[in-house]
Parts: sequence; structure tokens; C-alpha cells
Amino acid sequence: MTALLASDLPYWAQSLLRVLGGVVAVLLPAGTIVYVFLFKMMSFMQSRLGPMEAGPYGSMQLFAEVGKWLQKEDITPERADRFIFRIAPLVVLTSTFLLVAVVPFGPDAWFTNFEAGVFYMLAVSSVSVLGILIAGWASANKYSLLGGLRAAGQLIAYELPMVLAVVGVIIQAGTMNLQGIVLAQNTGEIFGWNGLGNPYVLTQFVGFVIFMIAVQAELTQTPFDMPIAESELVSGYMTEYSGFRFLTFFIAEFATAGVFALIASVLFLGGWGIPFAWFGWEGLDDVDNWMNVVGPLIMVTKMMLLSFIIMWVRFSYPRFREDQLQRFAWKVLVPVSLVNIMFTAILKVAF
Amino acid sequence: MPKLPGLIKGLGVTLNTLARTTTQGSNTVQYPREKEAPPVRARGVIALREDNCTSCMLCARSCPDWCIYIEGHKELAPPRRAGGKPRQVNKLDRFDIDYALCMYCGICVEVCPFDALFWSPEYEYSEPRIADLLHDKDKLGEWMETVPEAPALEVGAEKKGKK
Amino acid sequence: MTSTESLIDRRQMAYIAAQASDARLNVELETEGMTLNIGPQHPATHGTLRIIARLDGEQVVWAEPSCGYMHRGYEKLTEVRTYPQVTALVNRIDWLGSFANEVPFILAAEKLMGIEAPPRAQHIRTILFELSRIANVSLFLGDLGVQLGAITPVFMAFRDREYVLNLIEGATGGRFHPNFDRIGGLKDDLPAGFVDETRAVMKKLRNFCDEIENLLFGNEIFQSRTRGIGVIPKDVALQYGLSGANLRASGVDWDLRRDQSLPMAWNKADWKVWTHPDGDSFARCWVRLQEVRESTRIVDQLLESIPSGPIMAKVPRIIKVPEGEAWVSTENPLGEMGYYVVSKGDLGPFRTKIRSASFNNISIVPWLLKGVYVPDIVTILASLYFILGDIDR
Amino acid sequence: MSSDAPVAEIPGDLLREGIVDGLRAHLGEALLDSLVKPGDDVWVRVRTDAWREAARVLRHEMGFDYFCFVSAVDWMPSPYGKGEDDPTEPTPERDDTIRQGYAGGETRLQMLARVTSSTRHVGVNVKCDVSDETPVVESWIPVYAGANWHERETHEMFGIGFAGHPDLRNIYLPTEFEGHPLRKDYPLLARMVKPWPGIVDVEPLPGGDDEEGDAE
Repeated sequence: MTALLASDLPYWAQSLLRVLGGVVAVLLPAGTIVYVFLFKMMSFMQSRLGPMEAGPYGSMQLFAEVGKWLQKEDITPERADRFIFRIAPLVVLTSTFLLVAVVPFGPDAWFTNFEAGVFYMLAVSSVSVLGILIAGWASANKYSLLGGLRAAGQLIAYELPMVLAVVGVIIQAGTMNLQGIVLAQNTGEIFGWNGLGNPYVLTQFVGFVIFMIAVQAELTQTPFDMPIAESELVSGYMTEYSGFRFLTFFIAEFATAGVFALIASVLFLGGWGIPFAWFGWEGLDDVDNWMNVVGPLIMVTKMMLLSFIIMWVRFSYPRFREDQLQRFAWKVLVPVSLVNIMFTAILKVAF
Repeated sequence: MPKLPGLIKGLGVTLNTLARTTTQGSNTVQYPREKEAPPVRARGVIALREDNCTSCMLCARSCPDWCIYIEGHKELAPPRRAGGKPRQVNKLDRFDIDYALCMYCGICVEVCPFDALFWSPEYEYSEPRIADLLHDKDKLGEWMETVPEAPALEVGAEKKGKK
Repeated sequence: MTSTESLIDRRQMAYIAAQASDARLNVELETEGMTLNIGPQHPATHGTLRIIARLDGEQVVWAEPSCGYMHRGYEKLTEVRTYPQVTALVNRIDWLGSFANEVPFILAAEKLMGIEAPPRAQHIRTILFELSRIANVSLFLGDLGVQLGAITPVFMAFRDREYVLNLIEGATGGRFHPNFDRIGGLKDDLPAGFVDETRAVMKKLRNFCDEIENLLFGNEIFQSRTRGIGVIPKDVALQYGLSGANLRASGVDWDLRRDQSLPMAWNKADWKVWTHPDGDSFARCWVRLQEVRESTRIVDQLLESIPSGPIMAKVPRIIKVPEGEAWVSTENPLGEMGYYVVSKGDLGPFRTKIRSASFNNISIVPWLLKGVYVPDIVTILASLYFILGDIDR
Repeated sequence: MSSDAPVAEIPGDLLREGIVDGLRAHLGEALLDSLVKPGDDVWVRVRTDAWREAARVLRHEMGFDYFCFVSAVDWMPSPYGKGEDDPTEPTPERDDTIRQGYAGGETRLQMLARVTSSTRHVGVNVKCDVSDETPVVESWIPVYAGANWHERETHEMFGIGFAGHPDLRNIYLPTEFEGHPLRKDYPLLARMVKPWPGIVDVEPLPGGDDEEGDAE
């Protein structure tokens, strides 16, 4: 952002712009995912049309929902732990905003450019576990207690495969900086042919699959949605929430889905860049300026593609039982990702 | 097609439902604008043809939910043939059906010996107040025009006069 | 997750539960048990059933359903009603397959009077009986998915069930409560074009079964959730009086449509009774899926051979059933539903014992839910497939 | 099918006669009465104290492994009728003679159970009298575990005690419900509360001519 807007903006204006950009980068994907996938695609998959009343083809449905939730009474259960009950949804939402800070959208269009971007991203993504656990515990309701404990077990169990899957990418890209990973993917070549660059989804396919499964589990989506098992726990840790707090949880859930899809497209699908060889670019500095505008569009399309897969799996599969879920994480995902790291390391050294 | 693992086939099913809905349209009807016509024999509401009714109380007696209330009185009607004795006819004062209690079993329509009660497939008569569900005799008369003709019977069915 | 591994795992779970219930609760870990009320307003129960479960962590130490929230006192009501009024009342017991409730009651009354419905009425009765079975069990297949977390199957079930309900409404006038059966035959004949419409709908139903099989039954997650869960051995199933698909899933080859001679047209179509040796939740769901396919075949064959003739036997307008007692039970969608009608020769039955299938199917739940995980309670209840009106009468 | 030809003509239904003879062999004179409707059904009445013994014989010796149901019948005609009497006129007298059904019986309350053989596809209706003073019967649970819920329902509906039943709580009715609804002397309140709309009140012709044209 800094180069784009020249330097006449004082520092506070730039950070204000960054905050605005961050809010848009989180809420916009959340809104589009909810409308396109949750309302429209799910209904079309079930041979119905979905909401059609609010606005043309139900486009205003999301605002109607937000309006409905806002005017609903925000109840705190009588024996709940009041303070913790209130801040739980905010904790989950902050972890999403922290996550998006590190995602690059274009050669100069990024919020921050940490050297250890991936490390920061993995650390911050586990903050939402705390939010869900205290939400479950604080609402003094047996169902949400069960939901919260299940969520704690599941999210921690699936963080390990996510981390290990990302390690493969880091070995191949050689850097932890997300901008660097995007560059490595778009300039690298597979066995000398650089027509398509080297998107890690091809060379790191196993890592990609494990990462997507772990993301599905992090978002507590259907094959792994024991914490919000509607048929047993009513709605898990969110049972006691209503009104604005439930809206925060709802936004957090889909915003995290959007941000994880963004991160997955950065790590595996070559982020904002198109293979540089097509434009004859060599490094970061000679990428043209219009890329700063086209980059975010490419990111959004890749994000929509990945969240299509996430939502498609969500609407077709039944739910794991949580001991099968844990067994699947520890006995299958972790060993496979370790093997994947070993192979990547060997191949990295060989070539 | 090779024996795909169940998981992939499951995804296939949802995908081609998606394709089918986008191409051939959905199975749902947008109710307030498009309306699905109920079949001819649908039991929506009971219609009363008042002049057939001789307040013989058979329907009120055979209703399981006790939701038909009839009051009538006797009158002298002009004789059929000139100079004949004036006929004594039961005149109907009140014929209410309380649709809040009625369970649409159709015993009254069947048991009526004078064909005064008919079924009509009308279904949009919900009321904000439950008391308005007590339809009186002229409201039941209004339903008379919505009563359709009895449908043609399947081949091989024996013709019989029952409605 | 082969089923043997889950069977060992199941025995191990039962051992843990036994341990927990004996040592009252695990003292060293100071975990005190939690009593969880599942229901009466709960998404997993088909209506208002409440399950009181004492948990040790996620495992059920003791569980017992408490019903009665939907008790309408049918047997008392039948004492003050005439026969047509009871038929209108009785199809509200199992409200999903409601035509199937009227048939055994009317057959019992006809047996007492010693008359039989004309062949055409018997034929159409069997067709409508099988249509209400399809309507009932196809909803089960969809609902099975929702209980286990998949949202899509239930919409497919409702979409294809709508065609069957429209058929029933076209013929009888009522989608859910047809009230079409009379002592001695049927109220009316089929409307024109019913036969070809039904044939088209049966084709739709068959591809609905294939879709559900691909989407749900083939799914490895579904199989790992249902294989080896809630295993009911054959003799326990018989002892508790389980019936219908729950019994056939434990390997008992017994179907009331084939094994007794009723004045209906089942023997005019050739069809197969499906059984499954395992007796676990997967077996019960699988047997029901095959039964829906079998019903569509029965309906197709019966549609070909509807005899022509009267729809109603010679029956006086006011029916007084002679004194006597009769028991008739048929293979309803939920299991064996039977009526023991005692008549003292006046307008209505003197006493009617209504033996409904789900009452026995659910009486096995306390035995079955020992040492089971919380999510498996829902799987077992979904596979036993009961309807609350059937339990509470 | 179940043509009600006089019993003598058709050769007796061997299957069901065999059942009755088998039971008589095992129970001896505890089997009080039996009735066979050829090709239809068989009713058997045992002595009250041989109720569990009959179940054990049926299940273990004669192979009736499928438990169908256990219930009871109250043979006293209801003193309230159908609740369709005109409150203005005196209540019509009703015959309250107690006439039992098939296979006889002396008492007002009578147990009724049915068990079936899942292999021979034939069922038996078993009855036994329940004395009016001490309405207690042995519980069938040791023989058929499925009888647990049925006996709880019969207990709360008819007031019949079951010796040996682990927890005889109400299954449908709330715990503090007094009275046994399915007994005939228990009024059906729904029909007491509201006057019957079927009572004919078409006033006679004005002008008071004598013929009482009250449509029945």
C-alpha cells in the first residue's frame, strides 16, 4: 500500500487505511461465501432455489439476516460466567483479523510483510480454539460444555497436520515470507519447464490435500463438525448465544473460512501472481503496477474456487464421531505429512 | 465407471443435482406468485347447498369432533300440487362448521342422505382469529361454486352414483 | 474401520461402561457423572421423546427413554366411537404411513362380520398400502442423513416423497390422512390417469433410492458411523418383539405380507423379503432401502393387473358388527401393527387394543444404549426408526 | 380364507389344535378353556397363578419366541354410554351385565397377551382372569424381557399389579395421576364437558298442533 499511495499520507492515515483494508478483506469474502455458497449453492444442490424474496434473486438476504440478528435480544444465561461469555465471540473474530494481516494481495498490496509470515499465521490461527473453549464453558449449558470440549480436542488435533503440511511448502520455497512463497511459485519451474511456474498444488499435492482436510477441521465444517453437531448438541458451543453475539460467531465462522481459503491459495495456488514467465518478468521489482489491482481479483477467484471445494464437501458428507476423528488425525494425517516432509527434503537436496 | 470410493460418488451426486437444478429448474414453487392447484378430490373445505338440507342432524351426530352445530325450525311450505295439503318442511336457522375442531375426515359429507354437503379443494381460508374459523351457513354456501365436478374414474371401475 | 475392529472396540466400550457403573463413578479421576436430558424438544427425536442419559464423559452409563408426551389415549377414544369414526381417528397413529394404519383395523372388522372386500378393492388397498410405505420409509432415508450430519439427503427425500403424497391425495383426497377405507371396500374408485402417473412416480422413486445409496450408503464415513453400532442379536430382538426391518436386519426371515393369508393382493405380485445377518445400525438402514425398492416393484406389478369390478361389497348403510373378537396385524412401514378388536354387537368397538410397532422397537433402547458414545445414541435411534405417535398412541 | 363355516365340517385346524393339546399336556388342568377358529386364531385361558408358567411353556417348550404384546380388557360395560345422552331427559338405563368374550372368564378384568412363533408364523392369544379384590398377576419379564414396558402400561391403565416387575412406574401418565383411565368406570372427560351438538332441538311447529313432529 505504501508505494501505491506515494508518501504524502501521514503514518496514522496509512494505518487507518490498512485497518479499513483489513476489515474489507475479511468481511467481503465472508459475505460473498455466505451468499454464494451457503444460500445459493446449497439450495441448488438440494433442488430448490434458496432465498428469492429479499432483493433480486435473494441478494439482499444477507443484510436481512444481519438486520434480524441485530434486532434480536442478546441474552446472557443467568448462571453463565458473564464476562467470559461476552468476550468469547470477540476472541474468535480477532483471530481472523490477525490472520488476514499477513496475506499478500499484490506486489505492493499487502498489509504487513513479515519475514516469518507463515510462522505468525500458524501461531495466530490457534487463538480461535481459546474463544470456542471459553464460549462452551461459560454458557453453563451441558450441550455447549460438550461442544466446547469436543472443539478443543478436535482443533488442537488438527493443527499439527496443518503445520506439518505447511512445512513441506516452506522447504520447497526456501522462505517463510508469504510474498517470497508467491514469488517462488510463480518464477520456479518444474524440471526445467517454466510454462506454468511451479504452483505447489502440483508438486506438493499430498501437502495440499492434508492442508485442506486440516482447514475443514479447523473451521468445524461437516465431516468434522462434532462441536456444532445439530443432531446431538443442538448447536454445540453456540447454543446459548443469540442476537449480536451469535452474529459475531456466524461472521467469524465464514470469515475464517474465507481467510483460510486465501492462505491456502497463497501457499498452494501461487497467491496473487500469474506465472511470471508469461509476462517476461524476472523478479518482484519489474512486475508492472497494474498487478496491484489485478492481484486481489486473482486472489478472490482462487479463494472462491477453494471455498467451493470446502462447501461442496460440507453439504455432501455425514459427520465423523469424535473418536474416529481423533484417530484419523493422529494415526493417518500426521504420519503422512511427516513422510511428505521427508520426500520434499530429499528432492530439495537432489535438485 | 470404475468403482469410485463412496466419498467421490457422493460428491458426484450433489454436483449433478446442482447441474440439474440450474438447467431444469427447481422442484419448489414460489408460493405467493405461482400456486400449485390441489387435485380435484382434495378435501379442503366443506361446502353446503342449503336448500338440500332438511336439518336431519345425521351429519352433526356422526361427526367425531362434534364440530357441526345445527338449529332448525318447522314451517308450512306451499303444497307441491295445487290444492294439496300444505307440506311441513324443516327450515334451517343455523348450520355452523367449526374448522378449528374439524379433522377433515369426511364422514359428514358421506353420511348426508340429501347430498347437501360437498368437498371443495379450497385451502386458503386461514384466519388471524380462531373464532372466525366458525363458518356459518352463508359462508359455507359461498364455497359451493368452488366445488369441482367429480373426476372421471379409472378404466375398469364400475360406474356408481356415489359422489 | 472394518466391522470386526469396531466390534472389539464395542466390547471394550461395554466393559468400560460396566466398570463405570459398578465403581459408581471413576473415583481416582474425580469425574462426577452428568445426567443429560436429550429431548423432549430435541432435533434427534422424531417428535417429543425424552431420553434421560447418565454420562461418564462422552460415554453413556445408563439411558432410558421416557415417553408419554404425545399420549392421546386412543384406546379410550375408540370405546365411544363408531367404526367409520375410529378409521378417521386411527390413521393419525403413524402419521407418515397413515393409510397403512386403517387397513388392519378394517380387516379386523371385516373378519368379525365375515365379509371380504371385492378383488378390485383389495388390489387398490394393497397399492395404496405400498405407496404409504414408500412415503414413510423414504422420509426415513432422508432423515437418516440429517441425524448423522449430512444435510442434502433430507431434501431429496422430501422432493421425491411429494410425488407420492400427490398421488395419495389425488386418489383419496387427503395427503396425510386419507381416511379412504370403509368396512367392505373403499370409499371411491381411482381417478382417471392414476395408473400411468403412478408408474412415472415409481421410476422417480427408484432413482431416488440409487441417489441415496450413492450419496449416503456408499460413503465410508457413514459406514464407519453405523457399522457395528447398536448390534441386536436375533433372540433379543424376538424377545423384545421388534418387528419390521429391525427384525429382518437381525437375520429373521419373517414378513407378515408373505407369511400370513390376508384378503389383500400381496400374493399376486412376486417380490423378495430382504434380510441382513449383522443386526447393526447399517443393516437396519440397508434393509429399509431395499424394501423401498421392493415396494416400487410391487406397485408396478399390481398396477398391471387391477381387476375391474365393484369397489364396495354389499354392506348395510348403518353397520353393526356382530359380537366377537378378532386380531389382525399387517406389515406396516414401521413394523407389525395389529388391532385386537372386541365387539359387543353395537355401532362401535367395545375395546380395541392397538399394538403399534414403535412401542416394542423402542423398549429395547435401555438395553442397547449401555456403554455407547453420545453421537451413537443418535445413530441407534435413527436406525431403529420410530414415530412418536406410534409409541405413545 | 376365514369362512365361518360350522366348525364340524372342515377338518379341525390341525396346527392350532396341536398348540392347544401341547399346552394341555404341559399345563394340565391349569389350562381352563380354549377356542380354536379354524384357519384364523386360537384363544387360550389359563389359571391366574399359572400365568408366568404358561409363558415359560409357550416360549421354551413350544417355540413361541416372538413377544407380541401384553394388555388387559375390562369387560364391564361403561356406565356413561357414549356421552351422547340428552342431559334434559333422565339417563336411559343400560344393561351392566358382564359378559366375557372368547374362552370365557369370571372376573371383570382379564389379562390378554399374544405371542407368536417366528418360524411357524402362528400366534396364540393367552388370557387369564384377574380377581377384583387383589388385581395382581405374575410378571412375564423373566421369560420375555420385552414385557417390561407393556406391563407398566397395563398397570397404569388398568391398575393391575405385576409381581416381580423391577420398576412399575407410569409410562405415559404423569407420576401423580390417580385413577386408571382404561377402566370403563373412568369417565372420558372430553365428552362430559361439552353438550353433544347432535341432540336434536328442532322446535315443533308454532301454533301448537298436537302431532309431535320431532325428527328422531
